[in-house]
Order: sequence, then structure tokens, then C-alpha cells
Amino acid sequence: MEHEVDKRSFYEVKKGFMSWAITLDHKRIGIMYLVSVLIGFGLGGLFALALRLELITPDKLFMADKMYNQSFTLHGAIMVFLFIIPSIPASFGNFMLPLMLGAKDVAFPRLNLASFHIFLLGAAFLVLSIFLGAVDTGWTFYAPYSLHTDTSVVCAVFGAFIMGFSSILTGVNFIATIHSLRPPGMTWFRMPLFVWALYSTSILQVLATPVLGITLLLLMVERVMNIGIFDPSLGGDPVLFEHFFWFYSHPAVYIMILPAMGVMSELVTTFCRRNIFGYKYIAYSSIAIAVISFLVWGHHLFVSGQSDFASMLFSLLTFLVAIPSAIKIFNWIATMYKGSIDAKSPFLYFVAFILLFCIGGFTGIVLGSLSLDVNLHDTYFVVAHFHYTMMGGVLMAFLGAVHYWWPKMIGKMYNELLAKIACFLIVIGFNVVFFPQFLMGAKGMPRRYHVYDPEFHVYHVISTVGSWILAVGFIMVLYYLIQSLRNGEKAPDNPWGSLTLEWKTTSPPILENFESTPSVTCGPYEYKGSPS
Amino acid sequence: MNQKADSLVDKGGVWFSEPISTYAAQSDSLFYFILILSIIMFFAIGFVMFWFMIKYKRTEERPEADGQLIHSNFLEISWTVIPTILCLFVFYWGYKDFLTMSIPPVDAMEIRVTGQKWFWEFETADNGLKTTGEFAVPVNTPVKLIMTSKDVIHSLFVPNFRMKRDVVPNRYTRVWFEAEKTGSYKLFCTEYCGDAHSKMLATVHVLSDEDYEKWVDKNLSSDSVPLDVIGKKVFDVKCSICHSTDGSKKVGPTWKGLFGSKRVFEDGTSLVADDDYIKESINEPSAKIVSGYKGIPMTSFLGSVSDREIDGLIEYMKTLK
Amino acid sequence: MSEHYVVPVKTYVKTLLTLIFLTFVTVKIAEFDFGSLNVAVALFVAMIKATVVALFFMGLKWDKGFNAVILITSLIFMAIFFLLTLGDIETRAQTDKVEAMRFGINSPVNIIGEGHSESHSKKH
Amino acid sequence: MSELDSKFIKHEVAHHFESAEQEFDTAKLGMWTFLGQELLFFSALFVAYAVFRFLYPAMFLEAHRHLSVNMGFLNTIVLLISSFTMAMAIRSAQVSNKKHTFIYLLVTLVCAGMFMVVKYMEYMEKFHHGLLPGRWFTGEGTSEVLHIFFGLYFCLTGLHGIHVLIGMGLIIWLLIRTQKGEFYSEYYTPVEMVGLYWHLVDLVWIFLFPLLYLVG
Ligand code: HEA
Ligand code: HEA
Ligand code: HEC
Ligand code: CUA
Ligand SMILES: [Cu+2]
Repeated sequence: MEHEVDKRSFYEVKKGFMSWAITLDHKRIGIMYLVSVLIGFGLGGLFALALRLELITPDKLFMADKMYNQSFTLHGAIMVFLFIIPSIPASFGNFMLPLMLGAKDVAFPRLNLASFHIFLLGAAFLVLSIFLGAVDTGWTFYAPYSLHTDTSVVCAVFGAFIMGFSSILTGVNFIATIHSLRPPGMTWFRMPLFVWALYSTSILQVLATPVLGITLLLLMVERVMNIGIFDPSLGGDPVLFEHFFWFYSHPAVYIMILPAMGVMSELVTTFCRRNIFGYKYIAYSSIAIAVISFLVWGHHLFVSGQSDFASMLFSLLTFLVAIPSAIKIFNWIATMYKGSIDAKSPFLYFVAFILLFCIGGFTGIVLGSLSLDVNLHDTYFVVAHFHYTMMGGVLMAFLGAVHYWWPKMIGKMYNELLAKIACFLIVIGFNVVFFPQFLMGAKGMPRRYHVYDPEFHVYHVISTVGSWILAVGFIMVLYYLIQSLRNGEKAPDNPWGSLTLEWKTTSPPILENFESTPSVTCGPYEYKGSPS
Repeated sequence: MNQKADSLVDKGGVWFSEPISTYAAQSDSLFYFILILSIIMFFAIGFVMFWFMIKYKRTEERPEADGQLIHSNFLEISWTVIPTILCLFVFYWGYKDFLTMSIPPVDAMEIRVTGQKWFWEFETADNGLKTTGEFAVPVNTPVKLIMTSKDVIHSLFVPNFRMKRDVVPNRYTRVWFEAEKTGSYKLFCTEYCGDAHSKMLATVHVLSDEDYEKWVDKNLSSDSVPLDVIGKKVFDVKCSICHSTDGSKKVGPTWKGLFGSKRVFEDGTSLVADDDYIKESINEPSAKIVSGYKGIPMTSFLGSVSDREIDGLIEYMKTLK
Repeated sequence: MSEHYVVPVKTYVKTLLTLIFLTFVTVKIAEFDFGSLNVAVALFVAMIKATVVALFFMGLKWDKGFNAVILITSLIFMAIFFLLTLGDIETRAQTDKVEAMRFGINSPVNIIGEGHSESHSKKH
Repeated sequence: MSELDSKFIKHEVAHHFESAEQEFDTAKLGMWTFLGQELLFFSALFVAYAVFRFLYPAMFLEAHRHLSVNMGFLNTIVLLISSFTMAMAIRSAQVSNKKHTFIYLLVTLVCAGMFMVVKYMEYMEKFHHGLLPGRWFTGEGTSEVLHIFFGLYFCLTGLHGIHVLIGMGLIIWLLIRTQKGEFYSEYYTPVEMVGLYWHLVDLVWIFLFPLLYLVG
């Protein structure tokens, strides 16, 4: 390095609004994504609280039919498009990917900034649509309902369409980064598993998201011009819309879970001081999940009028996608064997992830079985399944990541005791909300119901009470993180004693990431005693 | 036949409602099989994890790992192959049951079902009996439902029968069942279809053969009923979701004082509501859209409300002063 | 950078001529009726043309192998999309088609032969 | 290099790359990934085409007769030529021939413009016969669902047309930068990227032409 390296942290190098708005630094972009997705989560969570409150009585409490329908649609759409899809890859991915590889930045910094701006633009449309007559189609936008409702479908769909491009461009950027910017010595099998997870996520983002884009575009065109592709009254096929939608949206659920699984690999190795068990199996299973996930979308259509032959095929393939997930879970457990386990709060989230995701996954198997899905489709059983995977899986991993990388990103420590208490509250609250939903779903409580049969009253009351416990948990997290921001104790460079590269620089990192390009001579997790 | 429908929660086990159709119990057993496997696996995973957490807890004396086992072909292969076998087995079982559920026996009795925002209509093929919001079938008889929708996608779901199928506009979908026990069972719409999706309910009566005959006779002979009573009946099942009779505004305008009053339309024109206007509003609702209701046109009832029923509705409206 | 292969002009010219030739071929072939194979034949020629463009104009022939891998991967996923969707459409209950005739489709098309104004169904 | 220095603006390698070579390869990899995305973007429309073709074969047979093979053919040739000139433009940049780069890019732009003009004429012709997209459709035919074909036709060609327009914008941008002397043997990444994009647009048309115009 000929030139002098600036030793100040990337926050201090420049200040002011513009230094953020037009920054090309992947770390700042990552932080901005983090803030945006947190706001998204808060917004989606507020809708969730409102709709849970409405459901505390079997009849109307404070929302009219339409308003309830708009609430769950917005809850779903915001949680999916504004929070969970960008959550881990765009925020932690952006911040950590170059650091973990030992690179100075992502491959295309300007494209990176552009994706963030595109994301904001899309989000703006989605939020704007709330005021222009919020959509009431469900986050799935099924035709023909979405073609005829008088709410602002076009605006919301346009927002999701735009956000799709942000996701695609991030994927392109990550693929190029991982291929080209690995420093000498960083071979494919020396990359941290989080990077492998991001790589497979990117494949999904690049290959699946465009189909969502065109589907939403067609939906808008159909709505504005009645071209007759989806509208049955014009000879179109509404089930085709479902195919198109799920061709994206099933892979999308793995866009959510794969990075979460990547985080898990980081957490388990760090907090057990253990080299990962079955590195290659975990790495390849990420790719396997990415590929197989394209083959299973039809499991959302088992009762939609899809042909029995197609249902059979999709069910079979659905079961195959469970295998790589199984491989991962077992490898993580094996990694704990003989480790030196320190149950700090990030690790608690690891434990929560395993338990909750197993429940989510097992119920996924139930839903993937043709004969059972006939009964359970579109009941609260499905609602519970996907909250166990998305919230119990992805959100736990997201929180784990927040707690794990907070000292690196912010440079401050948080209150460990409060963190542990909050984690317990969240896990308990979560189960109180969603476990009863399995029971009532199996009994026949359909989803997206504003008023329901009084028989199900007890379950709903428990569920609503749980949502308040959850809210307390999240507010606690918010509280101690803000407290840490304001006067947290300064974090050391490597508080957890981890071996991956991001911990080899200062906390928070300097603008150029490393004072000199790190050279890599061994795998990412070779803790003391590893066989070489 | 207004008996109360069977409870879904009180009868049956913790998980499912009481199985009534021939294939219901069979399909539940697959669930219990997966459930037991899942519980075993869940507790095994949880137990091992917590055991490791306690046993290998990091202490001052033991800051580093005891050993670094990172590879075992035996383990990898076994936890790939065993789940695969289990999964394939479960797949086969589910598929087999699904075939039973989706292929109706040839001699099944046919009922045509029409879904429309937000009610269900049933027409028995044999005797032309048309009912709305409820229908009856004889016990121990295979019944095939041939379903279509007039507007958006709906889905017909009877939890007790473990039976569900989307009802798609411009297409026919079908399901079948054979109920093994008399009683009345709840039917839900489970595909989101708009404002009153959660109110799109119906009841299935499973009757003994004699009761079924009686039910058919009673419902077929409605000709002698006074017009305004017919009108009230149609109103209750088809119109009351969107129209009120007490002056309050629902999805559509109230009917209170509607007949004979001056109506103002979106395009600025107006007229006095007479019999012809009411008929047109039912058959071609979008011809004249009442001011303030743009964008949410009522769906046409052309063909699904008979002329006699329209007369009935008009008579009924006249009573709502 | 100078080590990049500079493709001879001749190669590009040949490529262009091949493509124009194939365009003629595909137009001519379309005049014959191969029955259900019509689409297959047309697609086959289009596929050859596409390969020529990718190999020569887009330079895949001389490029890093991985770029070709990306292209092929996308094509594979496109194929999955086609096959599985059509796998549903083509095997749906056969009854659908017959019964579909009974629905009055609200079409904006003027049916020739039924007199224009009456058959002009209502605009939505 | 010294002789080049006077004519061209020297390119600075971005700070996170080791060499110009690495920068170029990365950009190209990224571009190819983006093209993969484009393929799937179009694929949904092709799937819709296949599905409706399967559902309404007779209608497709009828509908494709409304399209003019001659115009489609003309446009195919125009696009092929533009692809050729684009490839030549890249080649010229590779050998630091600024003048040729500029001319070839200009010819490409003209071809693109021609394509759009022909497209415009075709659209006008369709409109004249009432074959407008969806809502405004008043065409005549024997099939109830004829409008679906034209719905697809306008979506496919429309989306393709938008890509051509974007391509024209990019080419204009290249022309300006070429004029400034930014592209030479050491740095011609943008030309190469736009080139790849342009060939993809051509590729899509190679499929559109037979599917829409030739086989029914
Ligand atoms: C992060 C999100 C996420 C994830 C990871 C998953 C994972 C899975 N999902 Fe889920 N799913 C959703 C989000 C997710 N899902 C959403 C959002 C919906 C509904 C959308 C809507 O309609 O609004 C949905 C709906 C849904 C349906 C449709 C239900 C319906 O509408 O009728 C089905 C059906 O097959 C299904 C199946 C599965 C399966 C088999 C998995 C598998 O990948 C799970 C694999 C994991 C395991 C199996 C656990 C770990 C494994 C072991 C411990 C080993 C031992 C296991 C065995 C031997 C089996 N999901
Ligand atoms: C990431 C995805 C995600 C997450 C995290 C959640 C979180 C929650 N969800 Fe939901 N949910 C979906 C995705 C998600 N959901 C989707 C896709 C649907 C389907 C929609 C459809 O049918 O179309 C759905 C549907 C759905 C339903 C079914 C509605 C119906 O079918 O009628 C219910 C009902 O209980 C529900 C409840 C909840 C609850 C109580 C939470 C809780 O966990 C929420 C907890 C959050 C909080 C308590 C907020 C705390 C924050 C603050 C208090 C700070 C506030 C302020 C700011 C910073 C702005 N969700
Ligand atoms: C999907 C909801 C819905 C249902 C179900 C419904 N309507 Fe309506 N109706 C409306 C709406 C909305 C309007 C106002 C817009 C219009 O005039 O088309 C309306 C208007 C009317 C009017 C004109 C009222 C006026 O103020 O002039 C009549 C008469 C009417 N409906 C009769 C019926 C009858 C009879 C039924 C049952 C057989 C019925 N409606 C069922 C939604 C509905
Ligand atoms: Cu009908 Cu929901
Ligand atoms: Cu899925």
C-alpha cells in the first residue's frame, strides 16, 4: 500500500446528511438498509398488533371488514417486501460480505447505492398506497380479485415491482463480488459459510425476482387495459397468475431463510469455539436449497384447480427440499459437540432458531403432504407454519445477527442481561401467539377471516395476549439498543473471539476496511485444536 | 331444517374436528404419523442441544474446545438418507390418500355449486332443487360437487369432511365426499374473496334417507308462499351482506325507503325507483350506478335470481318504508 | 488489457451472413406445414440463430467459461418454469375444455358472420 | 501508450480492484448475471404465450395472419445488422480506433431507430384495424378470445420495444463518451457491456419473430 490509510472509523471520515445519501461505502449502505428494514418491521408489527387486537372478539371490534382486509394485506406485504427479503442480505450482507472476504468494497459500489435508492423509491410507493386506498388483496395479489377491487392495487404493486429490481441488483452485485474480489488465499472453501449463503441467495434473487417483476407488470397491464391474460371473464386463466406468483414467491421464502442459515453457521462456530462440522455439506446444501426451491412452487396450488399430476410432482419435489435443511440442522448440532459453549445472547437466538425452525419445518412437511394440505390449506395452520419459519426462523436469525455484529457495526456493547431477558420474552411470546394457531387451523379456522365462529374464541384470545408479550420483548430490544448507541461501553475489536476476517479490523471498521489486505492461509473456523 | 351445526372444537381430538367423510380418518392418521415422528425428532434435537450446552459450557478452566471433530461420512450419510426415506414414505402416503380424495366414484350423486360474492348456491342435479346457503345430502351416499364461480376465486371447505377445493370462475372444479354420520356441518369459504369473505358460510345437512326425502319435498314446494316472504328469504341469503333494511349504509345502498324514491346516479341522471328499475338493478347492476358507489359495482344476479324471486324482492322492498 | 482477443472482421461478417441466411430459412420453412411440429421447427432454427449470436457476437466462444455457465443456468431455470407450468396446464382435467364452452366469455372481439352490432358484447 | 495518451482520457481503476483486468472481468460477469435476469424477465411472457397457445390453438392460427411477415422480416434483418455493427464498434474500441467506434455506434443507433419506426408503422396498422390492446380492442374475428393474442403481442413487443429504447439511450451515452475519447484498448468496458445488452435484445427478437409472425 503506497498511500496512507485513514485510521478513523468509517463514521468519522465524513459527516452530514449528504455523506450518507450519496455514499458509495458498503458499510454505510448496510447501515441505511438496517435502519430501513427496522422501520419496515415496526410498521408491519404495528399492523400485526392492530389485527391481533381486532381478532380478540369473534365479531367486529373496531375495524370494518375492508379495513381488516387492508390490515393483513399491508402487514404481509410490508413484512415480506420491506422487512424480511432485504433484512439479512441487504443489511448484514452489504456490511459484512466485503469484510468477511477481506475486500475493500463490493464489486459495484455505485450499483449498490442505486439499489438502495431504488429500494427506497419502491418502499415509498408501497407506503404511499396506504393513503391512496390501501390494498386489500392479500400479499399474494391473486387475480381476478386484484383486478376488480377498487383499492390502490396498481400503486402498491408498482412499489413491489420496483423493490424487485433493488433485490436483483443486490444479487448481481454479490455474485460478482464473491467471484472476483476474493483476495489471494481466499479459496471457495475458505469462505465463511455466511458468504456461501449469500451466494446462493443471490442466485435466487437474480433468477426468481424478474419473474415477480413481469408478473406484477402483467397484473398492472391487465388491470389498466384488460388484456385478458389473467381475467377469466375475458378468457384468461387466473391459475396462471398463481403459477407466476409462486414461481417467485416460493424461492423468495428461501431468499429469506438462506442468509438466516448463514448467520447460524457463524453463530454456532463462534460461540462454541469450534470448527464447523461438515463445511462442504453445509455449503453445498445452500446451493441445493437454492436450486430445488425453484421446483416446488406448486405446493401452494394443491387445491387451486391445478392438475393432479402437477400436484403429485410438486409434492414429491417439496419433500426433497427438506433434506438439505435437515443436513444443515444436524451439522450445526454436531458442531456443538465437545465445543466450548458460551451462551451469550446471540447464541440464545441460535438455540431459538433451531427449535422454532424445526417446528416450522416439520409443519412444512405436513403441508407438503398432498392429502393433509387439502384440509389445512388457507387455514391458520398455514399462518402458524409460515410465522414459525419466517419469524421463528428468519427473525430469530436476524436478531441473532443484530446482537452478534452490533459491536462491530456500531462499536459499542449492549446490556447482556437485558438482551437475554428480551430473548426469553420474545420466544415465549412468539409461541403463545402462534402455537394456538396450529390447533385452531387444524380444527378448521380459515385464514383472512375478519369475523369468525365463536368456537375459536379461546384460541384467538391467547394468541392476541401473546402478541402483547412480543411487543414488550421488542420494545425492550429497542430500548437497550438505543441505550447502547447513546452510552454503551466501547466494544473491543473482537469481543467474541471469532476467527472470521470481519473481526480482524477495528470496531467499527475503518473506511478502507483493513489497514492492509489480509492474507488468508486457512479456513474460516480453524479454532484451537483444529486438524490441519 | 335450522338445526345448529356441529361444533368443530368440542368434538374430535385436540387437533382435528370429528371425521365425518369416508376418507377423513384415513388422512388424519398420516398427520398423527408425522406428528409423532416430529415430536420424537424435536425432543431429540432439543435434548442433544441442551445437553451439549450444559456439558460443554465454557468455563475459566476450559476456554477452548475439547476436540475438533469436523467430519464423519457415516453421520452425513445417515442423516441424509434416513430423512430422505422418511420423506418419500410420507409423500407416497399423502399422494395415495389424495388420489382417493380427488377421484369421485362414478355413481356419485351430482350437486352443482356456484360461488358468488358472498354466498353459495347449490343445485341438485337429480331433482333440480336449488338452495342457497345450505344443502342436504343423504347419509352414506357418495356426492360429487361440480363447482364454478361467477366472479372471483372462492374455495369450498368443510372441515369435518377434510374437503377443500378452489372454485374458479370460468372453469369447473370438483370434489366428492361420502358422509358417514348424520348431522349438520359447517362450510367455509377459504379463498380470500373480498370484504365479506369471512361471512361466506354455509351448512351441509347430512340426513337419513327419509329425512332427505322430506327435505327435498319441503324445499321444492315453495310456490304457494306469499311473494314478500320469498323476497325476504332471498334477501337474507343473497342481499343482506351488502344491503341493509334499517337505513344504515353497507357495501351497497340501504333498501329502506328505496322503492318509489328518487335515485341519483354517478353520471348525473336520476329517476324514480320503480319495478323496472329494480329489475334492471338486479340483472344489470352496472347500467346505472348509484351516486357514491363508483368502483364497487354489484355483481349481476342475472340467471341466479328467478323472475318470481325478483317479484318477491320488489314486494319485500315495498314493505320497507 | 491488451491480451483480449480481437476478433477478425471476417468472423463477424460471416456471422452476420449466417444469421441473415437462417432468417430466410425460417421464413421459407414456415410456408410448409409440419402440423404440430411447426413450432418445434421454428424454435429449432431460432435456437441455432441464438447460439450463433451468443457464441460470436457476444463472444462466448472466447470468453471466460463461467459466463457461459451463467447463461446456461438461466436457460435451465427458464426450462423448469416452462415445463412445470405446462405440466399443469396440459394435464388439467380434460373435462374443462368441453365444459368451458358453456361460459359466455365477455369478449371484446366482433364475431364475424353474426352481424356486427348485436354480437358486439358490452364493454366492461 | 504515449501516443495514445494524447488522444484518450486515461482510465483510473477503482480503488477496490487490483488491476484493470480484474475490473473488466468483474464488470462482464456482473453484466452476464444481469442478462440472466433479463432472460427470466422475458420468460414469463413466453410461458404465457405457450399456455394460451395450448389452450386456444385455433385462435393463434387465426391471429398470426393479422401480422405482417414482411415487416417482421425487415425488422429482424435490421436488428441483425445492428448487432453486427455493435460488435464492430466494440472491436474498434478494442483497437483504439475512435473514429470507427463512433461510426459503428452511430449506425447501430440508426438501425435501432429504423426498428422503432417499422414497429410504429406496424402498431398503427393494428390500431387501424381495431386490434388495440385489451380494453380498446374492437377487432373482428371468429374466435372469442382473439384479444388475448394481441394482449400478448403488445406486451411482448412492447417490452422488447422498451428495451430497444433503453438501448438507444445507452448508445447515445456511449457516443458522447467516445467523442470525449474515453474508450481505447485499455478501457472499453462500457462499450462491451452495452454491446452484450444489445445482443440480448436481438436474441429476444430472434424468438419473437417466428413465434408471433410465422407459426400459428
Ligand atoms: C422463511 C420462510 C419459509 C420456509 C423456510 C418454509 C419452508 C417450508 N415450507 Fe413453507 N411457507 C412459507 C414460508 C416458508 N416455508 C410461507 C410464507 C407460506 C405461505 C404463503 C401464503 O400462502 O401466504 C408457506 C406455505 C407453505 C405451503 C403451502 C401451504 C398452503 O398454503 O396450503 C407448503 C406446502 O407444502 C409449505 C411447505 C414448506 C416446506 C416443506 C418447507 C421446508 O423447506 C422445511 C424444511 C425444514 C425442516 C423439515 C426442518 C428441519 C429438518 C430436520 C430437523 C430433519 C428431519 C426432517 C425430516 C425427516 C422431514 N409451506
Ligand atoms: C416477516 C414476516 C412476518 C412477521 C415477522 C410477522 C409477525 C407477526 N404476524 Fe404476520 N403475517 C405475515 C408475515 C409476518 N408476520 C404474512 C406474509 C402474512 C399473510 C398476509 C396475508 O394473508 O396476505 C401474515 C399474516 C398474519 C396473520 C393472519 C391474518 C389473517 O389471515 O387474517 C396474523 C394473525 O394473527 C399475523 C400476526 C402476526 C403477529 C402477531 C406478528 C408479531 O410477531 C409482530 C411483532 C411485532 C411487533 C409487536 C412490533 C414491535 C415494534 C414496535 C412496538 C416498535 C414500533 C415502532 C416503529 C419503529 C415504527 N400475521
Ligand atoms: C356485492 C355486494 C352486493 C350484493 C350481494 C347485492 N348488492 Fe345490490 N348493490 C350493491 C352496490 C355496491 C350497489 C350500488 C351500485 C349500483 O347501483 O350498482 C347496489 C345497488 C342495488 C340497487 C339499486 C339501489 C339504489 O339505491 O338505487 C338495487 C335495487 C339492488 N342493489 C338490489 C339487490 C338485490 C335484490 C340483491 C340480492 C339478490 C343485491 N342487490 C345484492 C352491492 C350489492
Ligand atoms: Cu368467497 Cu372467500
Ligand atoms: Cu412454498
